Amino acid sequence: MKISNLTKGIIKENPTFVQLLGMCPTLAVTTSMENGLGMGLATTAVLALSNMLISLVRKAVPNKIRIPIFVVIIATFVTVVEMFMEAYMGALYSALGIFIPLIVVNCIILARAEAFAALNGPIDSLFDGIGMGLGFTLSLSILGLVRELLGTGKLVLFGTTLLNLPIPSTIALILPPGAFLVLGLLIALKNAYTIRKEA
Amino acid sequence: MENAGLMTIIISAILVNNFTMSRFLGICPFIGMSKKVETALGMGLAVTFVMSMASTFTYFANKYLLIPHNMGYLKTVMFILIIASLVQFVEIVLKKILPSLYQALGVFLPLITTNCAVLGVTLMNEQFGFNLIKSVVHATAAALGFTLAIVLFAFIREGMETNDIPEPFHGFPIALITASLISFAFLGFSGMV
Amino acid sequence: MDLTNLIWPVGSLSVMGIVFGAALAYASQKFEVAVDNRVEAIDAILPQANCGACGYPGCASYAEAVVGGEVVSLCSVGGAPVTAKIAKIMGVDNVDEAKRMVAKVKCMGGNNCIDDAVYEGLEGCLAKTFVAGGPKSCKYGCLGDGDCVDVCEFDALHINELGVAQVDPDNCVGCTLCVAACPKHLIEMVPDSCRVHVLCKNEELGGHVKKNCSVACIGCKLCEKACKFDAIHVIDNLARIDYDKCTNCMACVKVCPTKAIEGILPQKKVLDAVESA
Amino acid sequence: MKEMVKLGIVLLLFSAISAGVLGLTNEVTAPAIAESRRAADLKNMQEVFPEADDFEAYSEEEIEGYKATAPELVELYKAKAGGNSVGYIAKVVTNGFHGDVELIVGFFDDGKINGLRLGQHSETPGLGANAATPEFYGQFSGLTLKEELSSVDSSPEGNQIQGITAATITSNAVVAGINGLANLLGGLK
Repeated sequence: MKISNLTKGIIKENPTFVQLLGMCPTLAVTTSMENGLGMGLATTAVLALSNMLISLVRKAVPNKIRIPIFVVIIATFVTVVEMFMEAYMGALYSALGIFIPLIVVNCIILARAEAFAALNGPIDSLFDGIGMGLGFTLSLSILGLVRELLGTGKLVLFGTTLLNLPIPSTIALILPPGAFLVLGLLIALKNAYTIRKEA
Repeated sequence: MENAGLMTIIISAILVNNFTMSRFLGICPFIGMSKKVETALGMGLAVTFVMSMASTFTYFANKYLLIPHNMGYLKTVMFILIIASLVQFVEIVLKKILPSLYQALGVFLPLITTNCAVLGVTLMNEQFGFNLIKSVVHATAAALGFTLAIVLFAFIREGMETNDIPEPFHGFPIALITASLISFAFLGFSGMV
Repeated sequence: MDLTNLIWPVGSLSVMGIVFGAALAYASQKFEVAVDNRVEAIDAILPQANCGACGYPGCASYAEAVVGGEVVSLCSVGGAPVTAKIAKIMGVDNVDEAKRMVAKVKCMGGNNCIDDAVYEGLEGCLAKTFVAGGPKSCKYGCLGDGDCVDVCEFDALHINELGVAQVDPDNCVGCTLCVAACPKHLIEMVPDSCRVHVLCKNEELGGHVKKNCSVACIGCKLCEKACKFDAIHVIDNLARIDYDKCTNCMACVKVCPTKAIEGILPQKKVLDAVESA
Repeated sequence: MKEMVKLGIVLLLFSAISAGVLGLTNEVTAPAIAESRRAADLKNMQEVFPEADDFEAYSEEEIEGYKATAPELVELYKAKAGGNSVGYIAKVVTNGFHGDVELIVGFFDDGKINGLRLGQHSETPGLGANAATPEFYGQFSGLTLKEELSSVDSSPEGNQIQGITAATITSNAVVAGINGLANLLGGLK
């Protein structure tokens, strides 16, 4: 079990900023840091466990029909998680439940399943899933923070208003087109940082 | 939306609720595949084929399997199984007939399966209660909307190859910023239908 | 918890599963693309440098050629390991070990070679060569503008402190792109195992050459006399080494008055000539 | 031929297992989910009609009858306080951005809306989902079903409400759902 499986997902191969995967939920959901966090955590849980599940069965899957099988496993797993959460974890469901259906169509899960879980052992895949999930949560939270702060001038986390800046609220950033803009600028910032570090 | 005429469905799917620019579905291949116009077009056509076929199959699956035996919870899994098998089929056929396009699409073909747009349109057809014709028309229009957006985007990105962009903005950042400008433009259509 | 409700879901999905599975299998057979999987296998092994060292316009076409009967050991970039793997795929056993070839810049003039003009204009060796053969007094010597360095994708070529291009044999994969890039044709492919090289290409008479460059070969033939293996001969005022006969005995290196012959013992990486010059 | 059978069987097995697991989970969780939804509805109904202490549900046939004029109606209750009926609570399903949106509307005989709550919905978190916040549904208390409700972008007056920014589809869907109840007013017994 290499620790790099866990850490590479967070910065080096961050799914949102580096691999640009999982764009659909990223753009739609990160209207606030809380949502970004919620989406990230829900995805991390599903990603880690589905990665492990897929790597457990990877030997039994013939190559020609690996995609339908992986996708069915992921969809089944997500639906089961949603059902259990709604039935027995009411509070958690009301907070994260609305994100679960969005995860099924999240490209990261299949991308990690195909790129990593299908080739490595269950433990490595679990850590890879967690690493990628945390990287996703981190980038979504940053995106949510920037969009919420600039978009509404306020930063509300779990009901408490942490920040209330007197800056004008540019609603455009709350709109999904704003998400493209903020994400583009953040990646440019990251590139500028890495270029300066290398030069 | 249920009793909307065919024309309204088409206009809304292509312009007003454009799948990529307003509903924000199918962004992963949208950004990944838009470096060259012909790969973008190839991607658009592949998605159009998959979406229209998928809508037909999922319509029948929903009408004769899910509703009569109230298996609503099975909807996502069944739809995704249909779509995945369809994409796998397209992959095999494409490899034989258009190897060049297959090379270009490459890694993005499996991504169409989890593509939010394809599953999104099938779930939407079911949610709006469209009959068969409306479902297929809606799916094809949505796919054409996707193709319109991705080809438009590819044109602009190809155009941008020549002008000098500051170093950190190369590649994805400038693509994302352009995408946000296009999607702001699409917001203009929002009141139409 | 009544299990009869399960019959329909399990039944319908199972039917779908078998239908799709069979359909996909049938489709993959019917649309079987008649590609010889050996080509794909070989292409996967080749280093994808597409450098053309094997004489084919790219790895994919070389892979096809190999399946078509071409010699398995042409990929100098991949070298021995790749050749062995290809041989295994093709079932060929008598593999003639491809001698690993590396590039060598046959000049160490640079600062030792005085300029006979001040050059102002387009940068780059090629541009300078068009202007009366470049600002250097020796018209054969390296101009040090790095046309070859730009071409090298493997970070094996750099301009050293003397202002002359120098090859790092560890990084060099023998893709021969630099050979074509050098307008003065100073770069030759030499076997990596050979350690002795005449670092000069000047074919003018010794007396004239001496005025321009202190480390050039003046064609004095001392090396030819010293060499016991008949591996070095002075032709057109320039000593040339026959790499098949040369045994790296370093005899010529010691006798050469202008230190134009370079002899790097494997453990001593630093260029002797550079030290002595 | 052999490969066709092999692939078919493998895909069959995986699909069957997943269907089985799903079916089982559904059987196990269905009652619990229904129960938790029932509790949520009850809480919403209580919030929508604080004065009432008892809710008498209308029978299926009666609801079927009312559906002729209000197609989006799902459930209807008579709100009672101390035995005599005080008003009505209707559960309506309308088409939002991502899917169905359940609305629980409490209103008096004269059509005045006492309160609104959102039940099950799958709107985008942060956009459409903001309809489930007091700032949004609070606006409906006091408006009337007699006049047509409408959602505006700014400075609402009379029977208008302030729509959620960047979620016009959801705001209009909620308003349409409630307007659907208007033609129920006359016929309620």
